[in-house]
Amino acid sequence: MVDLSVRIGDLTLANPVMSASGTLSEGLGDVFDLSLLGAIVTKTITDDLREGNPPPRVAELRNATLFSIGIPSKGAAYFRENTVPFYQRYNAPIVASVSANTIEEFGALAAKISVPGVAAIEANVSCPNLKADGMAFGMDAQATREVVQSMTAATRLPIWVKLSPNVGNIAAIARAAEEGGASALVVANALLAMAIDIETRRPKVANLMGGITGPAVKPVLLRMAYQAAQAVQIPVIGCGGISSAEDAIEYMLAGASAVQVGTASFVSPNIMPRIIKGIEAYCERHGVSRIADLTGTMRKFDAEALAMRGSL
Amino acid sequence: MVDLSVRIGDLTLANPVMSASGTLSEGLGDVFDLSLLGAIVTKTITDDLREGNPPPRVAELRNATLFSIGIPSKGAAYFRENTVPFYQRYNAPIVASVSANTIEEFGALAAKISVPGVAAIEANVSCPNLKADGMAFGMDAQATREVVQSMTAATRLPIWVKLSPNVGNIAAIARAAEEGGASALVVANALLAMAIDIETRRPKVANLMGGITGPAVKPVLLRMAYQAAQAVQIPVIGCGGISSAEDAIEYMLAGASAVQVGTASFVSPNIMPRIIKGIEAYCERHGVSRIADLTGTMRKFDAEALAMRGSL
Amino acid sequence: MQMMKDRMEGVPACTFPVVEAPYPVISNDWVNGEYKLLVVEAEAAGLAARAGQFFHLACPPEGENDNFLRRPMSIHRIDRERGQLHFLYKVQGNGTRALATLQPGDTLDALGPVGQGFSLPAATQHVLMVGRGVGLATLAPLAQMAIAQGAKVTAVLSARSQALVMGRQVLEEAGASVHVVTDDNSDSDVVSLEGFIRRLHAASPVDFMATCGSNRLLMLLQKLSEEFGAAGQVALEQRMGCALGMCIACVRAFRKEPGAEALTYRRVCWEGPVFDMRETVAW
Amino acid sequence: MQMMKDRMEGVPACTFPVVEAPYPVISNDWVNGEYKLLVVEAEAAGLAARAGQFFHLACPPEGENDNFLRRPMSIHRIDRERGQLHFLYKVQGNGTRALATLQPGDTLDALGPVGQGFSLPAATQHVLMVGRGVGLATLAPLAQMAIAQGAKVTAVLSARSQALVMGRQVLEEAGASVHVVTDDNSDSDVVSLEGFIRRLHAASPVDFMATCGSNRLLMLLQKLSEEFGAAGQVALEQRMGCALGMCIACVRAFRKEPGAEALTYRRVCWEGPVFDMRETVAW
Ligand SMILES: Cc1cc2nc3c(=O)[nH]c(=O)nc-3n(C[C@H](O)[C@H](O)[C@H](O)COP(=O)(O)OP(=O)(O)OC[C@H]3O[C@@H](n4cnc5c(N)ncnc54)[C@H](O)[C@@H]3O)c2cc1C
Ligand SMILES: Cc1cc2nc3c(=O)[nH]c(=O)nc-3n(C[C@H](O)[C@H](O)[C@H](O)COP(=O)(O)OP(=O)(O)OC[C@H]3O[C@@H](n4cnc5c(N)ncnc54)[C@H](O)[C@@H]3O)c2cc1C
Ligand SMILES: Cc1cc2nc3c(=O)[nH]c(=O)nc-3n(C[C@H](O)[C@H](O)[C@H](O)COP(=O)(O)O)c2cc1C
Ligand SMILES: Cc1cc2nc3c(=O)[nH]c(=O)nc-3n(C[C@H](O)[C@H](O)[C@H](O)COP(=O)(O)O)c2cc1C
Ligand code: FES
Ligand code: FES
Repeated sequence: MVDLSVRIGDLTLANPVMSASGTLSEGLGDVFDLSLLGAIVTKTITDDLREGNPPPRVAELRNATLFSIGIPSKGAAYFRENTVPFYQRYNAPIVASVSANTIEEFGALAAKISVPGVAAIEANVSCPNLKADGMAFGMDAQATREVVQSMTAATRLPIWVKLSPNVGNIAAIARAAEEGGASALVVANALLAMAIDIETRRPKVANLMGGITGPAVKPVLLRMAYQAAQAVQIPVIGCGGISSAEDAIEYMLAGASAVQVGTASFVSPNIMPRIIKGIEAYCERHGVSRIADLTGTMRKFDAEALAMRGSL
Repeated sequence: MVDLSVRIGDLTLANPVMSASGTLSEGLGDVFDLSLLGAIVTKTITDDLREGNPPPRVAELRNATLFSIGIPSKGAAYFRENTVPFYQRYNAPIVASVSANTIEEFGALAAKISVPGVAAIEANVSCPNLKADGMAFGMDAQATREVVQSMTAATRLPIWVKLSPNVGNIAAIARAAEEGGASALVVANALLAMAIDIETRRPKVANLMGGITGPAVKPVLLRMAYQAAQAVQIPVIGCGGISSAEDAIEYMLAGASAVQVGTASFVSPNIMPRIIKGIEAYCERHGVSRIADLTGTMRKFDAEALAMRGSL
Repeated sequence: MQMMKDRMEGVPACTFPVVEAPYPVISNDWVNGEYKLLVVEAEAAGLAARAGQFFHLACPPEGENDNFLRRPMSIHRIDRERGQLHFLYKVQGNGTRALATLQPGDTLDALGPVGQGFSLPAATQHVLMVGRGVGLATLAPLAQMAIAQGAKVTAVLSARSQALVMGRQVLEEAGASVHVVTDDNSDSDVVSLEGFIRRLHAASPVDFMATCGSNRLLMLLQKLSEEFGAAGQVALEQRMGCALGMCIACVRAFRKEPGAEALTYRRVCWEGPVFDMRETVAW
Repeated sequence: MQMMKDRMEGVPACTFPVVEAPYPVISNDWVNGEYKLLVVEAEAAGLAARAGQFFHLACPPEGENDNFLRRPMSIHRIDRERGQLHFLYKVQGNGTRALATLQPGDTLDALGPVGQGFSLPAATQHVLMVGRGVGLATLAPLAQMAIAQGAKVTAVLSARSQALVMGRQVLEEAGASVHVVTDDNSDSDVVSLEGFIRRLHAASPVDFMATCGSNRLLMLLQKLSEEFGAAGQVALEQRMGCALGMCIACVRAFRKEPGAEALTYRRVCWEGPVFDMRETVAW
């Protein structure tokens, strides 16, 4: 028997696998019992009502997708009255993802959705679609720190910060979020990307740029999760391209305490329960009794021993 | 007949396809006539002698590779006496890629290799393997500007700057390089990435991190090439994941004046001549008489017309 | 029937209406130069599909194309007797080209049934369905349903040429009266069609209209349904990520209320693919 | 021979020694539970390969594995008479598993020949080659070459068990005298082998040694070749990107000069895969 539970700050999750924001909705409950999940992370909301980007919003890439959704939102009231009660029927903590236009609004929205049933709030400071050229709070350490401070001042719920990968120095932003009072980091949101149909000469998504998600970019996001985990004491939740138990384990070895799965659920809606089973099987095979013990156990090559060796 | 020539500053290339630094050596001349290329970009050298990173230096990823070579170098004298004469047998301009430890050394090395036969110098300010955590000159606008200034002061050859993609705001770095006096930008070097073998729990390359190259990350690099081209007046040379004529054309539509091909030459050493033929065929099919006319001709969706439409 | 019963007994209590499962391929043949008919063996969950719903099909990887995303495909026929589902699809891009390689004995990885199907008011007397091209694939199960509900069905099939008319047999077997119009025959234009529908309505009043696959036809039926006071529904398409309402990629603009000026995005996969004509914006 | 001639006439003037080409597969059969022998039809450029050179083989994509990079594979036999190349390979990972699916009639996408092969001093009298496991694949063409040069060849084949001994026939056909040692037979350990080689050398002095595939054997031959004053070469392996010297990925550490303490990285694909034993660092 493997102990699958993991701790994210004060929160204990039954297992380390949860949805990535924006990739789960009621519909997934038609496919499997969402109580199986470590947590349910909901689609980012803003308090203002938004329609999101014009279609086409999705293009298929090789081993990846390009999504440009924007943040369609029905506001905080709808979230409190409909979204939370819906997911409360499941036996998994609800993590509410939020975004806002200003630092103050981040705090105000956090307060508004701190209702029973919500276990933690995830700050989406990194959505690449919201601002021109992909600029976002998450690209600036100071802004990130202030967002978290504004939120922790407004609610007693734990604040997770989902970092933007479109930065030069992810460690600096990770530390800023930790200093701001974050309980955990999600590393990371989607890399900003684009694709052009060379026959029509038009961008493949109407909004020109979007986030590239799926397995293709996993090695880049994994590197960032590692760098963030090295930089902070708080737990890191890996996210980006995870589509198998092997991928999830790779993130945990690199330092992640848990993982979020996004696009893979579109390709195979049952993937999250399968990943949970697969991690358990790996632990059994490797004699690991607590899944939490995997975190950060990558074994680096010994640089000196290697220095002039040529072994395969 | 399509006019394949393109201008990069004062330099006219017979066609827009050249090698990416570090992905061509004498060996490719055993496979096809290198005179077919728009330019020959040589492997980055430093003036100090270096052995490079310990092996394993390469891992296979899905649709991509993870390389962690470092910059093995035999110095400027070897380059002048051996590398330049070797490639001078071909009828293609030689572009010498250089890297250095300090801004001053960039200038000094540029001077040392400004010998007959070298048509331009490419500053590799972005190699992700050289510094801890991937920090490099190219992650800082000011340092980039100074590197270029130091080089333009030391030589009359045109200076190309190969940007690092591991930055938050590529446009700012692009502008800094232009202000410093660069004749062209190469966008971009390889994204920093990592991969772990979950059975051995060891990193897949000895140096832990490396550059992810190949088709998987093309949409990210394409976005950066577009952003850089929007930000500057000087030509942008697209680089990253190009493995077909279609890919090359996509970069040109996004604003690139020419392209560099790297990993694809490992998979298929004849790929560059094939890409040249393929671009020519596309131009013929689309009635484009000068290949240079493709640059920047992507047609954006009209945001307003789109705003509330749902057309496929 | 016995076979059917056994099959249903083997299925676990169907608490989850949407299933991701391998469906054995029975046949996958060309019906004309552009379309193939894919017939698969289905379990209870798949056979519970309703007219207008669809499946999200995984297309096998082929060479450089990994066909990463699934492809939405309407159910062309739900054959509960034989325990089969039919898909009628146009071979056009990487995904459908790969689908076309499936052979008897292979399995189709399908997710479904998903989406909101047609809903026919109980008292409906006469259903008119007008479909063009691939739109026909989607409408056939509605005929089956309408006739089972006691309504009369007239199906107008529009195509470029007689050779490209499909689904006639399925419709006639279901009991619909079928009227074929073609470009070749110059009776598929809007004016001719409008004349035909007006005459039909005069003879036997139409109280429900359905269409799929043509903007031109949608606009015609929007006008006529309003004039006749008939209900009307349309099945729409959009590029999809998940087909489960999760990614919000498959939106189109709709009127907030039937007839309203104000628009809002709705998900084709979740609020549709079948929508009230009065809230649909022609494109 | 006539066939051969025609084939060579069809080939354009061979100015480029390395060719990326599709090679028709003639056969691809298991030789034991772990190894397969792939025989392909080759043109002049491929047949110009020398002993110790290798090809870089594209492995077909399989399901989730696109086998993005090529795989280096020694030439096991250059059959110029029949216009064929043989590869003897161990089926182990994604790439070789995909190679194993190739069937007669398929084509193998191969790049080569590449690398520096064995170089045998003109006056060589007696070549000793000792190979274990897949190392045997690489050594066979050396026997052919040595015998053509007038030398005598003794080949020691080491394997876990008799059933896993391969290449015996190729070597004997080439004219080598073959000595098999196995773990099962307890005569494959270094001490037994050293005894065997000393006796062999006493009977007929060995002036060239070659090995491949085992560190243990390399160290033994390094010691003995130095003691006997014999030249020695070893074929090495390393993970590769390009196989053309371009990516500098395939390095191993070597002594800067034979016997020197100072080390430097060299490319296995370009400066090798065959290296002087005296500059090789055992691993
Ligand atoms: C609810 C619904 C039901 C459908 N039913 C049928 C049917 O019964 N028969 C039939 O032939 N076709 C049907 N279609 C259209 C079918 O999904 C597309 O023809 C198919 O996705 C094309 O895939 P491709 O890879 O061959 O084409 P490509 O053009 O190569 O596809 C590229 C991408 O665009 C998407 N795409 C392209 N065209 C469409 C489209 N019209 N609708 C949605 N996504 C598209 C693909 O799914 C893929 O992600 C339906 C679409 C929807 C939304
Ligand atoms: C010059 C040379 C000649 C060779 N000749 C033969 C031969 O004749 N017969 C034979 O069976 N094997 C030979 N090998 C080893 C052969 O290349 C590997 O067995 C093969 O690459 C394994 O690929 P895989 O995808 O099955 O294994 P995986 O372990 O899945 O491969 C993963 C990656 O590692 C690389 N890799 C794994 N093992 C090796 C290795 N030993 N050497 C180099 N790269 C490796 C693969 O190429 C691939 O890029 C040779 C290697 C070299 C360098
Ligand atoms: C369709 C779609 C919508 C998304 N919406 C959000 C969102 O609202 N908020 C957010 O923080 N991330 C959003 N993301 C990013 C995902 O949460 C996740 O970070 C990303 O998809 C990378 O993970 P993956 O490769 O597993 O998909 C969205 C991703 C997709 C594909
Ligand atoms: C093996 C290898 C070595 C490289 N060496 C260098 C180098 O020395 N200097 C440099 O600027 N870029 C170097 N690069 C980066 C390439 O020039 C190129 O930017 C990158 O590979 C992306 O292009 P691709 O996807 O076409 O390979 C190297 C890349 C590879 C794969
Ligand atoms: S396809 Fe994902 S919401 Fe419709
Ligand atoms: S494999 Fe590229 S240099 Fe050897």
